[in-house]
Amino acid sequence: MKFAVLINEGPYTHQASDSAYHFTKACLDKGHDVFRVFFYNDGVNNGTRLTVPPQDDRNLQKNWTELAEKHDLDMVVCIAAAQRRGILDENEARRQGKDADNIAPGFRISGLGQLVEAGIAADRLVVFGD
Amino acid sequence: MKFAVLINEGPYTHQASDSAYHFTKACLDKGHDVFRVFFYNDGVNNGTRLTVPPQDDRNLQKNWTELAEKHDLDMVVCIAAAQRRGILDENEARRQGKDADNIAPGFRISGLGQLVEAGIAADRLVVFGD
Amino acid sequence: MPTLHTVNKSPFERTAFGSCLKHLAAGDAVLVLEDGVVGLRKATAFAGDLDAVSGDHKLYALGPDLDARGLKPDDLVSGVTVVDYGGFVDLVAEHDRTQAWL
Amino acid sequence: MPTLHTVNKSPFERTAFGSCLKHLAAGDAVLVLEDGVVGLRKATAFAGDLDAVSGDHKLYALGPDLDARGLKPDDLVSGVTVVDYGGFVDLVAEHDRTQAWL
Amino acid sequence: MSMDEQTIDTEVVKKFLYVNRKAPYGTIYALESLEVVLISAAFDQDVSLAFLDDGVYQLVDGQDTKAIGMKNFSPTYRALGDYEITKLFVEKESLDERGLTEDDLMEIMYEDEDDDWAEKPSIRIVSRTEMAAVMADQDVVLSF
Amino acid sequence: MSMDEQTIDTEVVKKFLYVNRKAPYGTIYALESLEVVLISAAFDQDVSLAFLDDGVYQLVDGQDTKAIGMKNFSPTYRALGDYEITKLFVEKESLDERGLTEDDLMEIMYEDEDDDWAEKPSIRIVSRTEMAAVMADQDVVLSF
Repeated sequence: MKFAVLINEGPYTHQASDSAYHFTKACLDKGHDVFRVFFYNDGVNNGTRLTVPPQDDRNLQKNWTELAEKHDLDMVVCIAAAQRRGILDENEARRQGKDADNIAPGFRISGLGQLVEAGIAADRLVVFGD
Repeated sequence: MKFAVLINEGPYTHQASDSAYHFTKACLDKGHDVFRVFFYNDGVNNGTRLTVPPQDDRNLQKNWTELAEKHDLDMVVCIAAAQRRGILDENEARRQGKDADNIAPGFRISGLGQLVEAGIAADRLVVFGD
Repeated sequence: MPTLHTVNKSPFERTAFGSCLKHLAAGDAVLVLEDGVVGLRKATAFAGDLDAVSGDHKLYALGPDLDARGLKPDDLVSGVTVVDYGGFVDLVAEHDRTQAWL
Repeated sequence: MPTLHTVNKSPFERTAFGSCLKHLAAGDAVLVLEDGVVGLRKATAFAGDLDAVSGDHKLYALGPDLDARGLKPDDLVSGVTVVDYGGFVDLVAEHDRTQAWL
Repeated sequence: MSMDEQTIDTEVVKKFLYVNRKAPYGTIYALESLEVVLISAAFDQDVSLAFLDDGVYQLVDGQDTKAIGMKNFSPTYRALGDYEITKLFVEKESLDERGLTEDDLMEIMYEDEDDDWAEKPSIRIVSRTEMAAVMADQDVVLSF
Repeated sequence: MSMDEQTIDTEVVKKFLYVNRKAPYGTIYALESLEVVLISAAFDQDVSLAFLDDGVYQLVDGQDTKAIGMKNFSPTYRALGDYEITKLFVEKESLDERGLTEDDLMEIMYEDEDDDWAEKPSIRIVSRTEMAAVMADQDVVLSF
């Protein structure tokens, strides 16, 4: 079956990203397709490569990046939500005249249409938030 | 009178940063001292210079930076909370082996002790959160 | 040694506002801001809880937040004083401490 | 066309869990996760609300979240089935849609 | 465009429900939900909006955000008809509990192309039972 | 160190209350509150912790976070006595509403240096009225 996942909260402050990660991993382990993981609202903050969590804690960004690499997972960060919150890739940084970018490997920035597409294309969409 | 302000939420998602900004501005307009504004939890996300809010919306980071410049305001981002969430200054970026930093002008990264100090030094501490 | 309690959450979404009202000491006041202001409307399921404390405690509402949510002073339970951000600062100064019900 | 409703908030902090229970259609099930699991304990102020629906609707709880909050299966109201993340996936697949009560 | 996007059958029309349960301005969820709603209209999907619990405050008339320094996005609800989004379900029990009536809400109209462009109200006040039925009749339910 | 810091009179001892009203793990507030508590001990302040509403779940015994992949920080509460943080007020009404009793909580002890290092419990179950009195008796109240 084809799943899509929506994540509305950033890492660490709310459990949403953790729950979504374990859910997505379980989907893939069971042989399901995950069409797309979409990061919206504060969820875009999962996609920064600048986090340095404590040594004895999980590294959520690294977990997502590795899951994406292993399963060729499409992880999309909403561009409008990302601009409000300061998540940029190299292109966006140049376009906005910013002197740095912070997107993590495995994440790509794209439009909200990608969320609607995921809703259309997937058999089930599951939302994780606050 | 000497005030201190604690902000526990990031920009845009919760009104906390807006309310704290208007409150802090009103303190200063009335001639009070603001000993320190401390950013904790997701509040550290107010301190990134990479946000690009829509043209017709307020720019919270710019508002805070300008308020700090005008009133020589001490704005401290908690280092431990900032590491978890990917807010770094140049020093921290180097120390953590990261290839970029994102702290905005007027914000400085320091320890949680600065919050306790603010509680000790200020006559009143006001908390804004979710 | 009265406290200024601040409440920024709707009583229809969270229990923080109700919990605050149950922990007021003599002389304490409550300032309601952000989404909390929707709890101040009269004739709601929460208005009785407010009436139960408004005799003994001052209730304040942040005007800018009332405006944003389309609430007029006439819409509110009786005994609410509307203040602006400057009035918020004065209230903090006039009370011995502030406690936020997040 | 049954729905799987997901609830991740404590009924003692927010009204989402209670609102979910009032919007169940025939055949719908509820999966409780994250902080929501504290609402499944027996002998609480909320247990009656659960009892009122558990005859007509299946209640599921995410085991990893029960463990984290020190809740044992014996602590829960009757009629709750405990699942892991894999079981969560199966439930989503078995129902026609999922609705999150955020 | 990724490979995945090219596999989407754009002929598919699904029923999308956007569930709004939070007040505006205290959090951004109402605004960012509305931004998705507008995008889904561009995809020609069958879109409904549910307003219940504190979500009913999103439609209250007379919002004035000048003093909090935030953008008043409530006029956008009035423009939804232009995007052929005409089904705004508002729960009566939620209004009642909050001391609100339909008269406290904005007037939101659309022109019905199947009825000689007659102006009709987009807001439909429904009971809790009817709201549950609306929720059960969807393909995709989005909550923020 | 900034100029501001040097002006602090380190002789000042204020009463700090940390108010804990949220369950652990669903959000980070419980953990990050605890991190401030530990720091304030280093400043030799008079520290109390209030646990009410869902905050009482922070002290529930038997927390096991392996399967959610998060760090179990509940043992830190047991170590608070070593930092001379010995006043953990827990509201009885909050326990009752949640079907909990004192027996469901961790045992948290400290050694009383004024009483020949006798072991004493740090958790003090108080009524709602007593909790309100604790709150009213502080210099600084921090909530997360």
